[in-house]
Amino acid sequence: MGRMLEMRRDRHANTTILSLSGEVDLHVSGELRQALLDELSQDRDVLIDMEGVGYIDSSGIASMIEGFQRARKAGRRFALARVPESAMRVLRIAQLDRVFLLLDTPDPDFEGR
Amino acid sequence: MGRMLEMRRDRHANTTILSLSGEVDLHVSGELRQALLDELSQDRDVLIDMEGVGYIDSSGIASMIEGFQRARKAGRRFALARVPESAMRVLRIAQLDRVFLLLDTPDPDFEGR
Amino acid sequence: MTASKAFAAADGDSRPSPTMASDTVFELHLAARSRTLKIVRAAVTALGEDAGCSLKATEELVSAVDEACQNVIRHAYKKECDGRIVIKASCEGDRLVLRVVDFAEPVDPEKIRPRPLDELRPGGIGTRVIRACVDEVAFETPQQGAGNCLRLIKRIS
Amino acid sequence: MTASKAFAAADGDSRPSPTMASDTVFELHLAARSRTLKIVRAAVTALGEDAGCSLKATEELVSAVDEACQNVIRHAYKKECDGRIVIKASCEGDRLVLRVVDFAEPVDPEKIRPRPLDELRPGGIGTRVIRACVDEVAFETPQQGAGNCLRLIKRIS
Ligand SMILES: Nc1ncnc2c1ncn2[C@@H]1O[C@H](COP(=O)(O)OP(=O)(O)O)[C@@H](O)[C@H]1O
Ligand SMILES: Nc1ncnc2c1ncn2[C@@H]1O[C@H](COP(=O)(O)OP(=O)(O)O)[C@@H](O)[C@H]1O
Repeated sequence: MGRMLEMRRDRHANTTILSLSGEVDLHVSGELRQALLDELSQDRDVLIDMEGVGYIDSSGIASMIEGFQRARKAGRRFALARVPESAMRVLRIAQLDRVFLLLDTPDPDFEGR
Repeated sequence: MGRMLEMRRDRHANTTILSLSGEVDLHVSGELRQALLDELSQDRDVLIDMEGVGYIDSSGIASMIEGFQRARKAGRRFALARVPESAMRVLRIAQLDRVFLLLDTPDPDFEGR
Repeated sequence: MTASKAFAAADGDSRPSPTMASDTVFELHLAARSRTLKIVRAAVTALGEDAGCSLKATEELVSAVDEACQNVIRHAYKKECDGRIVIKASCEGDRLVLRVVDFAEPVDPEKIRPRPLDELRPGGIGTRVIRACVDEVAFETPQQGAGNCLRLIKRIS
Repeated sequence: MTASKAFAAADGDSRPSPTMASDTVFELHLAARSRTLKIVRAAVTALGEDAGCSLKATEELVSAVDEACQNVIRHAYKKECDGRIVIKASCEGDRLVLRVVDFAEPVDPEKIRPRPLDELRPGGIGTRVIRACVDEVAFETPQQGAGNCLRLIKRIS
């Protein structure tokens, strides 16, 4: 099967940077959800680098909400970095631009909620 | 209408460099043909810079054959530069890789047939 | 579902008309599966570009159609993954009209509600995306034989 | 053509089956116009990528399907630009099967000949591109009501 979403995992101290590239749609959003929950279950902070995301749909956003909620419950930090304009549009529609911590750079030492 | 093929015309002494970017298909190959014949009818040599061509079909190739033949009749030089691999494939199928002069760089002072 | 299985044998028999209505750009038929959504997006992107939409308008149209198809896959057909989705695209003056047609049980439009935005939980965003991304969205009476037809209208800009 | 005009009124009545055959990935219906070729290429590109084809194999498949559609537009339908083209894509094991269907008069396959390569003149390259770009190409008996069906097969590689 042609891969549509690439996920790269880089671990820095307590933070995992998950770099996405490709399209996050209904077909692959379950994988994103799983990757996020895996990192959080290992007591790590999570930063999603969105620079390479060409498309994201509501199911991809739902995966991120799950990650965000799990992080909050576990007292871990959770943030998105370098969100492209097309993805920002979807976040704004869901009013999540006010909920998620959005960073300009994928800095593993981010100050976060 | 969304433009699919951009053509830029740069005139250097007796040579016109026609830089294509986009897709050359049945819908736009007539424009390419016309642009080539226009330059040749003004007694100019023609070099087509193909670097930006993402796709070319048999009708685009046919336009170039017309340009090539008109140039030969008029005693003008005619060449293609920076042909991308996908376009080379079509040229090879038509055995035109042995007919057209193919250049690595869009040099207006090319030595040509 | 029995009704749709009974129809399935007729698959080889469905005969499209030999011509297209003049404002129809394309009709795309797909199985209701998440894998095929990228084909929908590719076709709608080409449509938007061809019609002269801006990148933003094209992306919005793509999002709206993709979300509408997702809802058909997840809610209208539930687990029936051989159900057909038809996307009909037409260009009417300065507007692109996209119809997302399914052959599932008719849905009650009153039941389609996005979740309130102050409730933070996964889900319930798709219909908001559709409404925000196109100029008009409405269920239309489907053609005979079809289940539902959601019409999306986007002004070319 | 009178026959196809007579059918045209039935356009609103064509009823697709509510399900898709399980190996069918999509069916794309378009008017036989050069403008719509980019939509064909977008859909076939997404298909090739999804099936796991290399970039080269995907590009070859796109070229073959585009050239087949061009021949339908230019030769089968001649000037009749509201004629329908249907592209049926299916994935059968390790092969992608694309069928390009038209509703024109049946053509005599003997009459379809590329020009000799030593004659340098525009035209006559399309059928060579098709043959070089896919593993198999053949006319198939069309479904009832259709005119011609060209089947292209590409091994996924
Ligand atoms: N095509 C449809 N058929 C049946 N029900 C639908 C359809 N589309 C949406 N719904 C209903 O509307 C609700 C809201 O849809 P949506 O905003 O897309 O979010 P989600 O699909 O994540 O729940 C769905 O949960 C579902 O109950
Ligand atoms: N679908 C078709 N219907 C009728 N005739 C066709 C069809 N495809 C090809 N032909 C015939 O075969 C010839 C060769 O086709 P092709 O190699 O594609 O080159 P071109 O279309 O440039 O002539 C055409 O000129 C035409 O006479």
